[in-house]
Amino acid sequence: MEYKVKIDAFEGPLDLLLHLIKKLEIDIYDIPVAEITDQYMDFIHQMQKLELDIASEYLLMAAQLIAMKSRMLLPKPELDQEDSDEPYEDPEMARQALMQQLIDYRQFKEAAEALKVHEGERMQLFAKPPTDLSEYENNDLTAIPIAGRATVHDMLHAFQRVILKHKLEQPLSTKIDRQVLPIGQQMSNVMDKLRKTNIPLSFQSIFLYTDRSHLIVTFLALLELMKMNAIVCNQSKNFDDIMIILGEGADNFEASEDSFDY
Amino acid sequence: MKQAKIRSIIEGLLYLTGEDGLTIDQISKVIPECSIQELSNQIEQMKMAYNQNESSGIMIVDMPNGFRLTTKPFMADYAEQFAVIPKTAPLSQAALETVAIIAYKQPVSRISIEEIRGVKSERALQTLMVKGLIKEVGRAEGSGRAILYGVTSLFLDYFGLHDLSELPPLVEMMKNQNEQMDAYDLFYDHYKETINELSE
Amino acid sequence: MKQAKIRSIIEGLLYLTGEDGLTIDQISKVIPECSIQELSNQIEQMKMAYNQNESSGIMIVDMPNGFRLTTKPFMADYAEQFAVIPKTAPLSQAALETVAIIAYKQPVSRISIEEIRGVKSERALQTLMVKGLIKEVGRAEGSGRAILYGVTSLFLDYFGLHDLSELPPLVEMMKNQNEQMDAYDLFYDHYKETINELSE
Repeated sequence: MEYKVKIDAFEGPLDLLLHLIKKLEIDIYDIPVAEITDQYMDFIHQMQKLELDIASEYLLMAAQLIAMKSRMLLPKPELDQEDSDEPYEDPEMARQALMQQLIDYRQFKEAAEALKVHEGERMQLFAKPPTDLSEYENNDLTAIPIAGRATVHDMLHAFQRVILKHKLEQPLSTKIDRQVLPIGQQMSNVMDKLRKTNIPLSFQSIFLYTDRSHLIVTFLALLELMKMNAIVCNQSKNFDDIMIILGEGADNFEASEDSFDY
Repeated sequence: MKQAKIRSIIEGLLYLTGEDGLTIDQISKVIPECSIQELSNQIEQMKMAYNQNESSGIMIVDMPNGFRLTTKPFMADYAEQFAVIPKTAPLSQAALETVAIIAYKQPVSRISIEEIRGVKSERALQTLMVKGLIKEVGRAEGSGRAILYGVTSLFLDYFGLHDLSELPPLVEMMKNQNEQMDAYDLFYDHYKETINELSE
Repeated sequence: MKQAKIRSIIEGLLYLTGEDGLTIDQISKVIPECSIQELSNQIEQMKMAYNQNESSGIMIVDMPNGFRLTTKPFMADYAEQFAVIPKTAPLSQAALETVAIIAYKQPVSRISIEEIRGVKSERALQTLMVKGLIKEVGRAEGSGRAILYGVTSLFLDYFGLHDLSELPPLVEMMKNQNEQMDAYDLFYDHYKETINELSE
């Protein structure tokens, strides 16, 4: 099969076009409109055949490409027709505009790659939480000069972030995540983590992701493990972190991915 | 494993765990190829090295079954001098979020705050109490009788407000968000029109 | 003050402040008898000493306007075994592209970002806002008064950059240097402004 790449692999129509340009070894400064249009349409049709939901941006680009390609086939109109009702759109201008758009996008895509490298490097570095120096600290806020204080704007901004975070954590109504994380596998993950560190883990540290299905599967996995006595959960007082340790039944635990496939 | 490598791992872990410190067992789990005896030896030598190194402001001290890194005694004066420097951002993000929720929703319990923020907020509340920006204003009805919090007059003073009515209304903020949405919808509608035009 | 003493104080303070780090101003308030220049020199030499010392698992890294102590990169595996570190998921491709555009073109509106990327970017913007990597820096002129975005000092910290000038140059900008020189100068001036803003 020619196109093994899924539409999800692309960030949008420009990204897809850049992929095609690279694959076909086309010079980005001299894009053959007919060829790139055919290839692009091919891709879109393949996706439609697979009944994948194609975002409107991809269809808009398809329409633009087809319009450009068809205009290129038409002869250039005579000069005296210039002030007619239909203004003439020079397909060459459109081609140049698309080229510029692709070049602009490509350089930011490359910049994003560079940032990704920086991010990866930064994620390798860890620091301890700051030592609590409050015993020495001056807690008299009025001693802080006004210029050094937080402002109402800072506070509102903080609040806005809370609201955004809330909104962000709501599941997307348009996207259905079909990727199922088997409970058995998540049970194994939890057990592996406990065995590897061999120290009590906090309840929070088990939940690495905040998407709903992940939370539910992880929680069910913990319940199953408790039932099997493979783990024990402790909470020293109300609202304390729940700590998880290996239980007596831990040695008998051997889950396969499909052992709890519900 | 080379001696230098062992020491570097121990130093790194001691740094990360800070005041909590490490037990020798924990170190041994991370470097299983070393005997407990060898690890203890290395740590003893590291202790001496820190003590003798005049360029170093930190040292290793014993704790039950383990060790932790701390600043040398002479640092106390400097730590104090550092602590009293007025910080440019005296309220952390967590504290700002928490005090904003309290200002707009008071009287409000810790649990309500945590529901909104999605994270534990005990420490932020403590900080705000110590700084005098919030206070207990009562207890919730019901079994838990949870503490309810409100802002203080120092809060108004700190943020330069005469009274709470001067706080920007929340509706404004929401409206801005809606505006953003509207602008987006306009943009999107424009897209759809273009598609229709092109496909005609 | 002896050089060793200066270094020991700096090391002690770096240890205490951990991930918060220190600015050179703060150090200078604690050691007023040293010039900023001398303090910077000492820190540069300390950086080298940590890097060259194979028995050390820690090092000094730059952060916006300052420095902090972190574990060396090789420590990451050992550190993760401790599970003391909450693992954060890296940014998505969409968020990376969006933040790259904002970093290079700030102040910039959502619509400009979407024009460059060719796709909706609202969700990426929200993620970046929540992570504190971008902020509103103003409103565009004109009817829409669209929100303009810029990067925060946390952006620099997140990507381990000391300041915006460390961003890799955009390729195309270099290629068409002559043509775009004027535009570039403008762009660069704007950079400097933003840097100044961030360091305020």
